[in-house]
Amino acid sequence: MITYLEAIREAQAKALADDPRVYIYGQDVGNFGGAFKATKGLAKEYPGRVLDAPISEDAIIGSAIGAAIEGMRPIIEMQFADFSTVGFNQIVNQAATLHWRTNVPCPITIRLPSGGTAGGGPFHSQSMEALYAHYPGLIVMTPATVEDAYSMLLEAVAIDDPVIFCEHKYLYYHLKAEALPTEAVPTGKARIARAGRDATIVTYSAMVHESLACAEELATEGWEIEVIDLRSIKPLDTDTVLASVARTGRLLAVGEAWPWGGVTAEILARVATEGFDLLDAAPMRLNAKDTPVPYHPNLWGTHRPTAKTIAAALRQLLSA
Amino acid sequence: MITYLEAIREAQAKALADDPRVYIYGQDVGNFGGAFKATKGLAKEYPGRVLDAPISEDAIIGSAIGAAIEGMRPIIEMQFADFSTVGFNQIVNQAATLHWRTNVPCPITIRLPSGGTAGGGPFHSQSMEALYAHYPGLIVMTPATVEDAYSMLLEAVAIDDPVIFCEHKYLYYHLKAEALPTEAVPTGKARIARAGRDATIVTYSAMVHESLACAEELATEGWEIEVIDLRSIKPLDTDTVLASVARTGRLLAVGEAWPWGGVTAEILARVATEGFDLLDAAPMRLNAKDTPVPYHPNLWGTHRPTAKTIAAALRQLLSA
Amino acid sequence: MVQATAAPSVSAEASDTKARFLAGYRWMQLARVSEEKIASLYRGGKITGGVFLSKGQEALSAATGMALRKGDVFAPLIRDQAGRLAFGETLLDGVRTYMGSRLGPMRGRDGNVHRGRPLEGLLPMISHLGAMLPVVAGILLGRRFRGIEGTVGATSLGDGATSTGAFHEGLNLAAVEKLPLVLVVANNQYAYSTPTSRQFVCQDLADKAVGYGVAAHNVDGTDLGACLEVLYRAVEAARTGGGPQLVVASLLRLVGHGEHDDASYVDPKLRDTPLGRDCLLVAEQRILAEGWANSATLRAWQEDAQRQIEEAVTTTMREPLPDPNTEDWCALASRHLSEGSLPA
Amino acid sequence: MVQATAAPSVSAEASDTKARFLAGYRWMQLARVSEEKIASLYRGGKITGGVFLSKGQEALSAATGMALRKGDVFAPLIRDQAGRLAFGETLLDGVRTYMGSRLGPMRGRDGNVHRGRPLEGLLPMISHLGAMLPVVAGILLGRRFRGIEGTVGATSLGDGATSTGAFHEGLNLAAVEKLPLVLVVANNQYAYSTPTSRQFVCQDLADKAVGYGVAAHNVDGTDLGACLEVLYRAVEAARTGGGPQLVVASLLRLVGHGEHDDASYVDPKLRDTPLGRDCLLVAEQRILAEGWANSATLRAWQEDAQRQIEEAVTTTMREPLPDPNTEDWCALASRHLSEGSLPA
Ligand SMILES: Cc1ncc(C[n+]2csc(CCOP(=O)(O)OP(=O)(O)O)c2C)c(N)n1
Ligand SMILES: Cc1ncc(C[n+]2csc(CCOP(=O)(O)OP(=O)(O)O)c2C)c(N)n1
Ligand SMILES: [Mg+2]
Ligand SMILES: [Mg+2]
Repeated sequence: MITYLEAIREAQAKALADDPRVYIYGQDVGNFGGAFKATKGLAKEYPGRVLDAPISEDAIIGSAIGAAIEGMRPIIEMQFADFSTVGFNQIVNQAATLHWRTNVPCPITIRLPSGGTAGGGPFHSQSMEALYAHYPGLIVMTPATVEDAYSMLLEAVAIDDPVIFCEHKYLYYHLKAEALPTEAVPTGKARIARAGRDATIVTYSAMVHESLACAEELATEGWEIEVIDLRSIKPLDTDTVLASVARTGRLLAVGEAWPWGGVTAEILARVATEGFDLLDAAPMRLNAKDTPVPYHPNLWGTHRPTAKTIAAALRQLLSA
Repeated sequence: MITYLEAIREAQAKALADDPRVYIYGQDVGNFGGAFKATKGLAKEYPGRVLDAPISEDAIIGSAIGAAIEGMRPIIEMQFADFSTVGFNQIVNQAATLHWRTNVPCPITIRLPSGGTAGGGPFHSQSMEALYAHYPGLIVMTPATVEDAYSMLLEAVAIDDPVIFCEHKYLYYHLKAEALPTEAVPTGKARIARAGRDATIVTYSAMVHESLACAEELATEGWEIEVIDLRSIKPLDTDTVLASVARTGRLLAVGEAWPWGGVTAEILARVATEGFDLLDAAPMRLNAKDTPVPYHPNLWGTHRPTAKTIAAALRQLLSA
Repeated sequence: MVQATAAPSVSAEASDTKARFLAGYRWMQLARVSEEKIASLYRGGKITGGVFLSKGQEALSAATGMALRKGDVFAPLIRDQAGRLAFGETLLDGVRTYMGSRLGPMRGRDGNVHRGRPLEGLLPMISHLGAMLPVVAGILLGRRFRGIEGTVGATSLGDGATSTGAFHEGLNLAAVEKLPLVLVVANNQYAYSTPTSRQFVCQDLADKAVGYGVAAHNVDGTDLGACLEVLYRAVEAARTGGGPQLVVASLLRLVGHGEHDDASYVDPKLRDTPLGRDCLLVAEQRILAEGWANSATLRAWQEDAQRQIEEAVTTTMREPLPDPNTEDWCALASRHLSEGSLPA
Repeated sequence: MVQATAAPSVSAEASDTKARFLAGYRWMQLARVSEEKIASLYRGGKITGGVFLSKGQEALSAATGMALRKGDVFAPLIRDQAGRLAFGETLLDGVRTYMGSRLGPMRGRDGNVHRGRPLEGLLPMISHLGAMLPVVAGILLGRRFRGIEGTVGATSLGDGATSTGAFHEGLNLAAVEKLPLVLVVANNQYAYSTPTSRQFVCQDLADKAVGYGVAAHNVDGTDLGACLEVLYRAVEAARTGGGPQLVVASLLRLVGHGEHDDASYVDPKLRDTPLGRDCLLVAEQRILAEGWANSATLRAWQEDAQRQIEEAVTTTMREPLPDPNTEDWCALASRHLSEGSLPA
C-alpha cells in the first residue's frame, strides 16, 4: 500500500532520477525531508539537488523562475499553501507572465500543501486554487487520488508552464492505493469517479471523497449519482462536465474553498452559459462557509462540506 | 464640473476634516499629492496626517492594521492596484481575519487605483477585485460614477471592516459630474444605471460606461437594455440582479477582469442557482481575455470588453 | 485578565535585582510547568493540532514580558509562554485556546499559540512569520497620532524569521518613524530543521541593525540575569526616544519545533556548548548560590505553579466547546454587510 | 542582437583606462541622445504610456553594462539605457518597445523599459520593485547546477527599492548561496517624490551589506572614471568567488521620475552639490582635459549617436504595429492546455 503522500515523494524521486534539470527547493526539504516528509531521503539520494531554503517565499519563487529561464525544472515546496501569499507576487506577476511577454517558458512546479485538517486553523488550512486560476498563465492541478498525486506531479514537472500543484493535506495519510500507476489520464481531462444518471456532482481534491461517500449513501435510497473529479481546475474540463449534465440534467458543484468566485462559481457559470438547455433544474453549489477556516474540529467539521451536507444539498436538488 | 479623481480627493479631505482618527498613508501621497494627485494639497491642509510611506507594501498595510486596532481609521493608497500583490498577505490574512478571530474591528480603507488605460501594460492595469472578494472578511467596492467615488469612499472610511476600494484609473479624468452628492445609495445596494426590459447587463466600474454606450446604440435598433451597476461586488446585491432578470429574462454579465472566477462567474452562479426559472435564455458573460493586460493600445482595446463587443454579445443573447 | 500569580510584588520592587530575578525565575518556572502540562494533554489526545513549546527560551521570554508594563504592547511568537504570563496573560487564556474552550479569547476559532487580546495590548499572532512586526509598529504609530506617549511595543521573532520580507519592511518602517519598538530575536540556531548557515551569512544577526539605523543589543539567552538587564535597558531606551531596538539573544531550543518533532537534526555538539544550557537550571543554581532562596522554597514555588496549571485545566475541562450550530458564521464586524446569500 | 556601435573596439582594449573611459563616454552619449529622442517622440504623442529617462545616471549604468561580458546576466531597471546598450541591447529593441512595434522583443505586449531577451541574459523587468533580484539569483543558481562557471549576474535598484521585502529576501538568498551577483543601487536621493529621509535612516545604504554578509562598494555616480573602476572591481570580485557585491552610487536624477513629472520636489540646494553634476559633462571635461579627444571629435561622436537613433526610429516607424486579430491570445507555452473555452 502506498499513501497519497508517499506517491508525491515517489514522483519527486522519479523526476530527480529521470531529469537532471530537476531540483527541489523549499524550507526544510533537505535532510529533514520536509514538514510532511514529502521529500524524505531525497537529499541523501540526490546530493546537492534538494536544498533547504531560507524563510523567503518571494525569493524562493523568484529564484525558481530564474533557474527555469536557465533551463532548470525546479520543484518548489511551500511549507503550507497558506504561506504562498508572501510569494504571491512572483507567482502571478513574474512566473505567470514570463512566457506571454518573452516567449521564454517558465517550467516551475509549486507544491502547495493545501486544504483543511482538524486543528489546522485559519493559516494552515487554506485552499487557494481559485486565486491562482484567476490569473492568466498558470496551470492549477488538484489531484484527488494517489494515482493522480503521482502522475500529475510528474506531468507538472514536464509541463513548460508554471504549475500550481494543490496537494491536499487531509489526503496525505488517509488515502492509500495498491500501487503507483503506470499510465495516466492526460492533464486537462476530468475523470468520472462514479457513474450515475440522476444527478452530477462536480468536484475535486478532498471533496471527491466526501462526494463519493455521499453517492454511496444515496445509492442505498436508489439514487444513482455521478461524481466527476476535475483533477485540474485550470484547465477545467468543461466538456466532460457538460456531457455528464446532459445525462443527468442536474448539477451540484462542491468545493472546499470559499464561495465567492471559487471553483464552484466557475463551473456553474460555464454550465449555465454552455449547457443551459441540459439542465432540468436549477444547478446548486456547496462550499466552505465564508469565514476563515476555524481551528477547533467542532467548527471545522461544519465549515467545510461533508458527505452529510452534500447529501442534504443533493436531496434538495433531486426533489427540484 | 468635478472629476472622478477630484471626488476621491474631496472625499479624503472631508474624511480628514470630519474625523480625527483618519490619516492617509502611501507612497508619495504627502507634499507631492500622490502619483495621480488624489491627495493633492491634503498634506498641507492636514499637517502630520498625510504621510509618505517607504516602498514597503507589506509594512504599509500591516501598520494600518495596527493603527486600526489602536482606534485610527487609516486610508491607504497603493500607487497602483497591481502593487497590492506584495501587500497581499497582510490584507487577506491579517486585516481580513482580525475581527473574526478577536472581535476587534479592522476599519482600514485600501485605495487601489485599478483597471486598464492605454499604454498601462501588464503591471499597471490590473483589476483585482475578484481576488479580494474571494477572501472572507473584506468589503470590495467598485464605484462607477463620480458620485459613488465620493460617497462610497466616505462610507468605506466609516465601515468597521477592511474595505478594498477599487477606483478606476480610466475614469479618473474621463468622468465628470456637476457636483458632489449630498446623499448616497447605501453600501451593498446596486443601482439601475439604465432601465430596460429586453435584457439585463450586470456590470461595475468602467464597464458600466461601455455597457451604457452599448445600450444607447442598441436603443437605436429598438432594444431596451437594462444596465445594473453593482457598485460593490462584495457584498453583491443579488436581489436587484434577480429582480431585473425577472423583468428581462436575459442576462449578460460584463467585467474588465480576467474570466476565471471573476465577478461575472459569481453573478452567473448566483442567478443560475437562485433565478434559474427567471431565465428565458442561457445567460452570457463577457470578460477581458485570459492573458496579461497588453501594453499597446491596439491590443489593449481588444483585450478588454468595449461597447462594440458588448453589443455583439447582446445581439447574440437577444436572438437566443 | 486576572493575572497568573507568580510574583505578586514584582512591579513594586522592580528595581531590586534580587526580587526581579526571583520574579523572572517564577515566570520561567510557571511557563515550564504549564507547557509540560500542555504537552501531556497533547500526548493524551486532549489537544488537536500543533503544540509549540519554549523550553530553553523561558529566560529571554520572561525578561521581555517583565520589561514591559501595563499599557505597552506585546506581540509574542511561538516560544513566549513565559513572556505572555509576565505581560499579564492568564494561564486560562492559554489552556482555553489550546483546548478550544468557547470561553477562551479565541473561542475555538483559532488555537494554540494564536491567541491574544489586542485591546489589552497582547496581539494574537498570525502564522506568517514577520507579519506581526508592522502591526506593532502601526499601533505605536496610532498612539503617536493620538498623542499617547511613553508606551513601548515589543515583538519576538526567531533567527529564521529574519529572512522574511516582512521583517525587513517592518523594521525599516519603524526606524523611519523612529517608533518605540523593541524587536527581540531569539537566535536558537535553527529554523525548524534549518541551521542558520542556510538562513543568513552575517557573523551576528545584530549586524543587521546598522543597516536599519537602529540600536542593537546582544545577550546570552540562557542567562536570566543578562536577559533582564538587556531587555530592561532596551525597553527603557525605546521608551525614552531611542527609536527601535534590536535585541539578539543566543540560545538553543531544548525541545522539538513542535511536540510532533524530536529535533534529531540538532547538532549534539551544540547541545554541549553554553548555548545548550537549560536557562531554568542556570537560574536555579544562581538563586541557590546567592542564597536568595533555598531548595525547599523552590520546590514550594514549583508546586504552586503545578497547582495553578492544574486548576486552569480542570476549569477548562468543564467548559463548553464551540458549537457549530450556535456559532456566528460571520467574518465581518458590519453584520448588515455580510452576504447571507453566499451558499456555504 | 546587432549591437549598437558606440565603441567597436572596447573589449579589445578593455584594460586601457583611456579606451575604457572613452567607450563609457560614448555609451553615455548614445543613451543621452537616444533618450532625448524618445522624449521628443513622447511629447509628439508618438508614444503611449510612461517614458522613464536616466539623465544624470548614465555613468553608473554604462559602467555596469561595460563591466559585464557576453554570457553574463543583466537585469536593468528604469534608468539603465546606457547599461543596456553597453551590455548589448540594440537601439532598435528600445525604440521598438517604446513604439510597440510587432517586430520588437515585446511585440507590443509590454512597453517602454519593460523589455529584454532572457535567453541572451537581458531580463525584462516587471514593475514590482526588487522583483528581478531573486530572478537573477535563480539564473546564477541554475548555472551552478549546470556546472557553468565564471559568469556574473548584475541588477540595478534605486534607493527606494531597498525598502522592499524582495530586496531583502533576494540579497539574503544570494548571500546564503554565495552567488556571483552584483547589486547596483543608484541612490539618487529620491524615490519618485519621496526623499531618502522617509525611506531609510541608515547613514549610508552600503551599511546594509554587513547585515547580509556581502561586500560593499561606494562610488560617486557622477564620475564615470570612478564608476568604471568600482564596477569592474565589483564584477571581478563576484566572478572570482567573492559572493554578492553591493555597489552603492550617490547621484541625482536630472529629469523627472517620468516625462510626465517636472521633479519640482527636488531640493534646489541638492542640485548645487556635487551630486547634481551632469555626469556626461563631467566626463566630457575630463576627456578634453586629458586630451583624449578634442571637441570636434566629441561633436562627431554626438552626430554619430544622433544618426543611429534617427535610423532606429525611421526603421521602427515603417514597421507593423501589433494586430489584435492576428495576435495570439494565449498566455501558456503549452497551447494544448490553454482554455479556449474561456469566454473572453
Ligand atoms: C512566511 C512563513 N513561511 C513559512 C512558515 C512555516 N514555519 C513556521 S515556524 C518556521 C521556522 C521558524 O524558525 P525561527 O524563525 O528560527 O523560529 P523558531 O521556531 O526557531 O523559534 C517555519 C519555516 C511560516 N510560519 N511563515
Ligand atoms: C512594489 C512597488 N511599489 C510601488 C511601485 C511604484 N513605483 C515605481 S518607481 C517608484 C519609485 C522608485 O524609486 P527608486 O527605487 O529610488 O528608483 P528611482 O526611480 O529613484 O530610480 C515607485 C514607488 C513599484 N513599482 N513597485
Ligand atoms: Mg530559530
Ligand atoms: Mg531613487
